[in-house]
Amino acid sequence: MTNSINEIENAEVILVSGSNTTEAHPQVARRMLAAVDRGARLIVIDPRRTRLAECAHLHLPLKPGTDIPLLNAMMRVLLDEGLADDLFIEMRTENFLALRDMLNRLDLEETAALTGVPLPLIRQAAQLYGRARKAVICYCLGITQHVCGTENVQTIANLAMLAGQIEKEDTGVDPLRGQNNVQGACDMGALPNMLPSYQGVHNEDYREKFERAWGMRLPEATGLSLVEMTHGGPQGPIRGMYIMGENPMLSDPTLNKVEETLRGLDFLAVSDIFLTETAQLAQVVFPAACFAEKSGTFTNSERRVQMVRQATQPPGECRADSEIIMELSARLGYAMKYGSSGEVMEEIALLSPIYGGMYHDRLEQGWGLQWPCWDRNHPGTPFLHKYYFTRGRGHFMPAGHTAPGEAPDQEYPLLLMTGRIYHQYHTGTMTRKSERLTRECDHAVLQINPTDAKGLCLRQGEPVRLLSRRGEITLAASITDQVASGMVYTTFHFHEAPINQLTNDAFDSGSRCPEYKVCAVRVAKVAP
Amino acid sequence: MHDVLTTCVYCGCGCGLYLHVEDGLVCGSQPSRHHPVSRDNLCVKGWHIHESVNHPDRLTTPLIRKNGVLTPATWEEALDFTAQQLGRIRDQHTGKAIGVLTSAKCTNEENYLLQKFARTALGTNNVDHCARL
Amino acid sequence: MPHASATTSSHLLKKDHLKGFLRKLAKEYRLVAPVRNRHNDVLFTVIDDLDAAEIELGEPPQNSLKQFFLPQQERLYSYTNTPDGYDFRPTQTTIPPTVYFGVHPCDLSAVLYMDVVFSRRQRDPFYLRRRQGSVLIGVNCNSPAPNCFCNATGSGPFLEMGSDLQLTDLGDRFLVEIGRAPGHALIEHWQGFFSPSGDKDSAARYQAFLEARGRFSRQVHVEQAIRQLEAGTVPEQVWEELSLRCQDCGGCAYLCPTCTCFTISDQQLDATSGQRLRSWDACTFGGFTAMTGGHNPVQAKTSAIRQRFLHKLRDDVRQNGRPSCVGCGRCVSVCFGGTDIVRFVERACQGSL
Amino acid sequence: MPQPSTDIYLPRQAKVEQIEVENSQISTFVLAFCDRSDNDAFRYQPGQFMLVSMPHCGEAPISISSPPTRPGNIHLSVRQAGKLTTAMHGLRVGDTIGLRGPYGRPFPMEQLEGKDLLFVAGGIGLAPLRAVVNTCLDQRDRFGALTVLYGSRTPSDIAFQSDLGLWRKQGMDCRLTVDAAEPGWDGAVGLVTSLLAGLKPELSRSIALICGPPLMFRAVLGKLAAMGFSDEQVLTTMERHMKCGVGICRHCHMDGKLACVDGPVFSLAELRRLKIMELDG
Repeated sequence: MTNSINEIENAEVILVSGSNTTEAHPQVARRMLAAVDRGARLIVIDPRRTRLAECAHLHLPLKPGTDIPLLNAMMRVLLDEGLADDLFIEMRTENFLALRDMLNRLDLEETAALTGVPLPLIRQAAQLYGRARKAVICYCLGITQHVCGTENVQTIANLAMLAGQIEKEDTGVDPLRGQNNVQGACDMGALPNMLPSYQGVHNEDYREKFERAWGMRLPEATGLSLVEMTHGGPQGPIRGMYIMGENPMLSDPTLNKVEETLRGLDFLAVSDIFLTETAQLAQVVFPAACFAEKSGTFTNSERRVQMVRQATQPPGECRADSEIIMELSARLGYAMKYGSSGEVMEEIALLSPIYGGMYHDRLEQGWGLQWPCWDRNHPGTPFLHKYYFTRGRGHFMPAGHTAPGEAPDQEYPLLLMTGRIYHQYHTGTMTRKSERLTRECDHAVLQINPTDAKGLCLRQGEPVRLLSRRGEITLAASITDQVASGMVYTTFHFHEAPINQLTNDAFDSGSRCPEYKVCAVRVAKVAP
Repeated sequence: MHDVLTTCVYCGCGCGLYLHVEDGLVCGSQPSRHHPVSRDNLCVKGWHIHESVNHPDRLTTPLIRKNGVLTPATWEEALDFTAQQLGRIRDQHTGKAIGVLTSAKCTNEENYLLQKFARTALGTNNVDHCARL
Repeated sequence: MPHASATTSSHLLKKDHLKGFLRKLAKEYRLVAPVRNRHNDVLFTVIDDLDAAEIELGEPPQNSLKQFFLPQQERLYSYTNTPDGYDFRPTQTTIPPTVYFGVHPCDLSAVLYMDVVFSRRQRDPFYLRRRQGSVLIGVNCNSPAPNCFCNATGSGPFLEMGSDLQLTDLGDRFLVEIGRAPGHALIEHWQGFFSPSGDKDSAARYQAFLEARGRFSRQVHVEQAIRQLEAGTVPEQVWEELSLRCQDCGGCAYLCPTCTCFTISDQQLDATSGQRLRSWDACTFGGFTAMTGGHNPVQAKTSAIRQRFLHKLRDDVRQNGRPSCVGCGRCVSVCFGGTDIVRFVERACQGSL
Repeated sequence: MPQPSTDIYLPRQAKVEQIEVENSQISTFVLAFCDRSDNDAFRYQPGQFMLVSMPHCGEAPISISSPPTRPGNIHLSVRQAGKLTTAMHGLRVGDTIGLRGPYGRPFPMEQLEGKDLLFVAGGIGLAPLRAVVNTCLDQRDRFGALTVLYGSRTPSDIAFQSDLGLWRKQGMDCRLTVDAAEPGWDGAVGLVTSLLAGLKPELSRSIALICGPPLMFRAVLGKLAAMGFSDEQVLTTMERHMKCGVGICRHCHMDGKLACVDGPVFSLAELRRLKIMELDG
């Protein structure tokens, strides 16, 4: 996020795209609703009529996968109506002409038709956003989990820069992070092409810095991404894996391929707190301490690095992951010795400029620090891109419409979207152990529009088969007009209905993010 | 009976919450009033975070697959066996044949250590986590 | 210094002597008081080190005594199921005699309410074993917090009864009024800390009361909302608005010092044993009323929300003559969507939206 | 009734002495407390319920289907619906379960005295009424005419067949209907309300006792009102999710009333004062 969560409350216009905020980020939704109570305008772009959409002033129910046309249409309206921030564009951006040319070539009516949203509604949204003194855009996986995820994100940035809604407090572009420490894992270099603090592995200077610190030659070539590792098949490039606290057997697309790959490995070790679907395939399983049994830091969506404090002792023989890694590393001839997680953080601060001032003793005070925090005296950074973009001038990256990797056809006439629900978290490893959360929601439902349900003679709650070219699952039908006719929606939390057996593993070439939001499916009655 | 302030693990918001500890067991949670994100409230997952901490299904011993079945083992056995297997693959096929998944649910320090372990001890850049899922 | 006689009903405790008095108490009791911790949050805390604890009597603590008498999760029984039988053993917990110090009037009223709930029809052994042997030392509220509205629920800012000892901050000293017998015994036991109070102190207390009453920043028309609920004239849109905005966190019920709904569930430990747990529940959860097989007599979210306010403001008035809302304001700050009791009362009183 | 134990939540062990399979989903469990003195001291009234504990399944309220006039055993007739009831259906004679109770406000038997009683039930709904019917039969001269109208899904779903047979033998008017006939069925087909059409009750001294699913319940109420029954003349027993059974936990709330202590038996007149799903739809 370029802003802090609390800034959202002060915005005049909030544009939410591809985020079921009330369910996936309740704290962010709370700020949005508070802003609405103070008179802010809320615009929700979502194929589904989510609860937030019901609270919104404008709901733009676009067809899935048409985010770019919709945003382009909004930008065209800004241009046509003189709502572009010329000064900002002049002073702070580059490549504007390319964007303008692309937008001017658009046929607005046609573009609107592509998205399924009435043009007047798009116009209204653009006007609200363009005229606001302070506007924020919040987006989530509804934007990124597409084959054109990177272009989607760039188009959002285009819109924000065009309207000049980015340089100020309470104004900006905020991707909401799904998991508690996605931000931190990325910051720490848990990426095939990046060393900690986004220092590219291919850059010799960066590599050399780490080689000096770590006392060892480091590999130069970009590594394999998660999907490449888990989808290589039994004869794939990966022979052995070490998996810490992840459950690709439920979270990754085209699960059959993941299972085939993991089963085909020579060796798989998993460390986790429960025996997950992935751990069940391992040769070795390590019992790990959970968050309440160890200390360290998490980095939240707003880049706030915060302490995780030990409250109790791990049960049985559980050990913290850091201990397990150090034990293994020593056995493999590379001794790592840290007395505490604070000591690890000292090394992180030394090698990662954006974490340069992060030390546990500082983080213990107050409520953590937001990166970039360059040195011990730096107060942290509540919002990014003040006065200058990270890369200098903001670069407009015009993009056109990219059709999803798979479109509904005669055989698979419905479009499937996947997402989260409020009571469960990710693959349910933890939440499904909770009596209360389980009571409130313990099975996957397939949201389907009444019209489509009628066509199939479905009753509320009836189990149905959901089929795609890649697999088939059975789950209960939930007939609701929250989804439009022609689309269905479900969640990925439940191993009984592993939706990712169906999803497409087409992925965005830039971010390598799989297209979870669109694939073609068919619904059939369970034979009586 | 005491309360420990920590950070919630259930989404990217990063609420500050107190874990309520009684007789060494985490048996409740509550929001921090002054924390800038939680500001005195938690979602339903945060309020029930203690239920997964003490769950009887928690793994409590290392397991090694013996004759096809995951069987309790000692730490020494499990660590030695893992190191030996990873070492063998590294030596036979180079680090390129080893993949490491770190976790968006683990701490920064653990993520840092694991990617360092992958890049040094295992000699591979095949490090990723399910950031985009 | 003339020693106080325990026969008079009010005494003075110099502020300088407070720590000394608490130190004495802490030797014979477990001491629980609102403590401002290093994160600036105020919580009722078991005090192990009195010197290190910053006792905060002004800002209301974010948790209430409910956490101590009805814990969020409590093991009631361990059970075994073997060929010898299906056997339940109550969990043995020794709750040390505890002094709860610095309890605000709202929270004291809440404890009185819980006492009724857990002993009116049936005596709840798990509540009572935690509640028995507790001594409540209240402190009247001189400066209500921004979300407070105990003046509208008849549970503050000053309280005449309910505690064992009731303190009023008079600047350099506390006026100490004896409520019930255990309070009397405390004064008797540690007479040295107390001196007799005079008319001047009573007048100062009254003055403090008047000032406190003038310091409420909210006007919450609880009485009017109760009348509307009783007459069934709350417009349907009010329930609809509240249920759309409710984010289902359960926080209002969990933080509420008088929400005593709970659930009982079994947790299997292995094939032959397990434990029966009791934990907080919230009537706004969809699963609260769902029966096995999926049928739910409370089908709409609007009905669940309505039930919450009916219970607190109508049913408890019918049963106990007063609402179970004590005006502590905790649900106001805990609410994600602004569907708290204050918003409800405002909406209900507007008549329509 | 004084509880032998001061711990109101503590289940007491009871043994399964006999199991009667009523249909594919309903069985009647004949139980006795393991502690003899508990068993001898156990008293209850028709309409009251027990909280049953099954290992790892928690507790569920089950109404007592045997009459207090036949002490020594407790009958619980249970339909397989959720985790706990499914576990019960796996019980064998000699197994132990946990029981606490009896709980709830029973049927007002004194008010029923001298009255013609019309029982209307669907499916498992006959279980609590069975306790009343058998009480009446055991004290036959205290009550007037007894009529049972019972609806089932199909002929093979008709539960309590042995009871129905016995009741007929004792001269009761028992009428059955099914939603869907099967070969060999020559009885009535249709809702249980259709059976009401054939009755000519003496309204001045009749009381109807109804128990069944919400849809049936509403249909029967309409029909009874049309026949001239007043709301005071209609009694029913309500089903709710319950945890404590003693009026504390509030899971069974019914618009200000609690099914566990204010019910489960209510007159229709009492229910009309509440806003509940069974009446409002």
